[in-house]
Amino acid sequence: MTIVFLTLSAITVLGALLAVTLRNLVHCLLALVLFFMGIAGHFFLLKADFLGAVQILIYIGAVAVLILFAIMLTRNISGTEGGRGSLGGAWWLGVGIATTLAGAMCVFVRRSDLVSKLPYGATEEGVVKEIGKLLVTDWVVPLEIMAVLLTAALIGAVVIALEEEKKR
Amino acid sequence: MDAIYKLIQHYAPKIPDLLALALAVLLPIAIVMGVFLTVFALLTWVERKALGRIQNRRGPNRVGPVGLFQPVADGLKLLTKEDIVPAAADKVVHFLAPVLTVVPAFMVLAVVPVAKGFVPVDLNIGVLFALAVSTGSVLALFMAGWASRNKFSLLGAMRSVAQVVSYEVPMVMAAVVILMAAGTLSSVGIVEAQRGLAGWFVFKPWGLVAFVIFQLCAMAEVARTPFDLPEAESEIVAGYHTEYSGFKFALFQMGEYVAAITMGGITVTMFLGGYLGPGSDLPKIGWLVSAGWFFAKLGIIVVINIWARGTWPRVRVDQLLGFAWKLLLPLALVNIVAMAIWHFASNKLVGWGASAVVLAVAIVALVKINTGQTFEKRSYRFIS
Amino acid sequence: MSTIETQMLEVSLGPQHPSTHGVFRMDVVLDGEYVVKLKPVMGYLHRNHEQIGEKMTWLGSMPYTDRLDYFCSMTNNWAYALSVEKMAGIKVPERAEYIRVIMAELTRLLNHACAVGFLLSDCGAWFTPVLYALRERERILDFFETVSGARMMCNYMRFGGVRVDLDEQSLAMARAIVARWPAFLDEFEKLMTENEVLLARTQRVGILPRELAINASVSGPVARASGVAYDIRKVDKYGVYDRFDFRVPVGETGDTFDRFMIRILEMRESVKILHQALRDIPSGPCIAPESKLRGFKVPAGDGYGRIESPKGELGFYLVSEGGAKPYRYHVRPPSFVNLTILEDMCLGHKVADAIIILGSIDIVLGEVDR
Amino acid sequence: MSVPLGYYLILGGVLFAIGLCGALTRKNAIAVLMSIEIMFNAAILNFVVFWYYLHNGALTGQMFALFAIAVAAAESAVGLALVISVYRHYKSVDVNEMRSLKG
Repeated sequence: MTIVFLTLSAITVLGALLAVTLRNLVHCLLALVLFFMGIAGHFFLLKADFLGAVQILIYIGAVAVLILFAIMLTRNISGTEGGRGSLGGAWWLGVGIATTLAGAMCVFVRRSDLVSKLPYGATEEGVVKEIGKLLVTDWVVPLEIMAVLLTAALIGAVVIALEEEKKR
Repeated sequence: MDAIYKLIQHYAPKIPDLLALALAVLLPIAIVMGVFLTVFALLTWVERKALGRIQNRRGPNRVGPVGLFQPVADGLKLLTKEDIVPAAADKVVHFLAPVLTVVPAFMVLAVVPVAKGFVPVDLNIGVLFALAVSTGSVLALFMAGWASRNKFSLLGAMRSVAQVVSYEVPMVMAAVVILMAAGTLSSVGIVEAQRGLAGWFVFKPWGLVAFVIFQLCAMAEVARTPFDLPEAESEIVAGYHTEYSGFKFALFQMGEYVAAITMGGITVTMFLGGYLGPGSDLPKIGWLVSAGWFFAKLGIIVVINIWARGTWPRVRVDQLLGFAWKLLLPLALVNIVAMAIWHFASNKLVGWGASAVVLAVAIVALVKINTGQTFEKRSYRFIS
Repeated sequence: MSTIETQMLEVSLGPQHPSTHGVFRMDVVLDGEYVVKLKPVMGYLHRNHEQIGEKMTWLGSMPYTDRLDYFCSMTNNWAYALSVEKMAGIKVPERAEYIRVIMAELTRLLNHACAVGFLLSDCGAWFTPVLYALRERERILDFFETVSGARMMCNYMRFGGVRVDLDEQSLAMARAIVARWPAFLDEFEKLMTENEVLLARTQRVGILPRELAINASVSGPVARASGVAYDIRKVDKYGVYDRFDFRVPVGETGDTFDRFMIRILEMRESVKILHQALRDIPSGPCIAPESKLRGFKVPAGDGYGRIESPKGELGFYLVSEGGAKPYRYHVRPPSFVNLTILEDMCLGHKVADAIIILGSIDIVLGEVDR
Repeated sequence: MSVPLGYYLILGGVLFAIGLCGALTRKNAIAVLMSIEIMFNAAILNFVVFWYYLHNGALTGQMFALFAIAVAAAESAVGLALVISVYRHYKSVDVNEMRSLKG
């Protein structure tokens, strides 16, 4: 299982790294999809099948396509970010902050009592039904709020993207 | 998989554990791939033969008896063809795209129960998995179109993205009804929920509507003829695979056909009772009979696809999207309501009638709204 | 229209494209899927037809006319023969006139059947209608073969008549074809004209207004679909067309669907003409006795002969200096003239529509480029 | 049967850092958005990991991840709409050029 974990993690990290470093935005997007796949794989590994499927459905099926359209609408067709200097001026600062953060987190994880003492995870299957039940009982209010939020986001996105129409 | 693992351990206890595990994983994959690749090869032959018959032709009849080896000949021909990559193409993406078209198509196979007790992986989210994974093909199509650096390819890719994303929505909505009825996402569970006389979901009013919606969406999703805009030959040459030749082209064809088969398999599983049928529960040969039933039903779906391909003109891009958003999606939503009525009705007869009435009203209203002004009866003057 | 500033996409449809009906090119500028500019580019099949005509003897050009509209060699022959006969003042025997009508109407049947089939194929109907049309076309081609010895390049007509007389057997063959045709049309209409997808694709698409049709001197089914009641068979009454009882269908809207339907209705009228012609065909010589093949000269002057070819007005303008060759040989091809209104019909529609609009004009590149 | 929790936490931390790095250094607004998606996913992964290791029959971790995914989808839709809108004003998606607060 460790092998599977390590492979998946390597894929995920590679995808993430490529997604933030590649110059061509479409390539970035494809790397991002790889990253999403890796995360979905982790979900399957963690017995969260439902979340894995949702991850694929929403991130690869919807978010990636959305980003794709955004790239297509804002760039020339080839999707290149344009010559040199795709990174901002203070790129070293960003990298520094990120590295520090990652280092700090690793240190904390190594030190933490909680983590080292935890038992290995137990497995539990057939949670889909329970998720469904919980969604319409205990979690019904968040669900409704989420529905309103999604609707609002959808309408908002349309309004923002179409605001020019009125001005013309 | 577990069953095979136990079998191996039982019959050949000497085999080391890791090998047995590997066998248990690889064997079902090999079987499924083998069976479905054969079905794919056969299907290309059947399609060409049937299309030939529809069109007053004979179809392939030179290679082997009644042209049966035509797929082999095609495969060899495509294998030996030169693989041309356009100079301006994005080489890596251009190479990856055909491979990635095939992968989701085969991944969906993992949750299709082809016979009683034979499903490669009985995920408890089977159907959701299938729907989610099949979405992945859209990115492969886009990669192909974008990497080719060809305007026809790009147009085809944009069309296919718009099309697949649009049809995904009514498709999932149609599937929701089935999940409500079966109370599970597992593909085996859905099949088992359709036991009994006229238990297939397609025999219920909401099931029939959902079946039609799902089938149409499946045809759109794998770009079969009335919806084959991404590769519309008369408009954009071959769409996203214009710049592909040789075996990469074969991979596209394979991905498309396998996707059509797997989509058919999902349809059969969800609506036509999967592997169920008279004799599918017999003790010894049950698995064989049930596999026979499954493939027979799959054949019906495939024939519907071929028939549509041979006879229908293609819709236009706005009509295609309008059809999904203005007709199929509202209908699928009404269908969920109808299912709820059926579910909570005092007795089955009332539920049947009430849901049928609701659906009939919805269909009539939607068709009226959507087609009211489009078609005109024309009359012509004659000058003599 | 979208407010996002999308890049315009310039696409060159053709010259190698599955549905430009030959080596034709449309330079299309697309805004998304919408056509904002369309430039037809012709000349890929230019074969110097007119220049060759001026270098050949009068009769020597006859086989070349076959290659103009290679679907309709019979009508091409007739148009050329007609203009030469006009200049030379040759009287065509009655039987020959009847044979010419039979050949021309059969040509109209095969052309319209294929045109409608190809139009449906452009809509994406995967060749099925085309193959149905080709099945019927084969019968007519068989008939042409028995009569003239060639299936498509018939080279059948001569100044003052036709080359080979029709015997009783070939007449029976023609009657069989004509008897069968309505059944084919019924089948075709049943399969296709009530198809919702086809209706949705063709109605209100590519409307050609009546005024534009007249101003652009569009002819044939395309003009008639736009409400221009102009059929040279009725206007000129050339040949023996005044003896037949037939009607000319005229459309109202002038969209792709009308052009489609006009062709089907015209086929029904052609069947009527054929019935009458095959019934009434008189006996007699099939070529004027005074017409000669060798040393044929046309008196000096010019002349324009035109007929209603399946695609529209096909005319030959010839100038003679009294010698064995024409001084000027000009063709007025219907496909070429009809093609000029392509951009006006396509603007604002989608690429897919542009394709079927092109299909509904029914062009043959041999005639466009010459 | 499983790897220690720490591994997952480190993975999550690394992914988050990569996303942060991208968000801080990229010039293209869409690339920034993609980096934010990476950070989101790292966080969601942690929810699921903690659910897997700490749950006592409760599904809160998964539920939270589910809602987080939905929020992320909404966020990306709005974000991309904003990017497109900004692109229309500036004819650019370079975040460094978006200095003016006026529309």
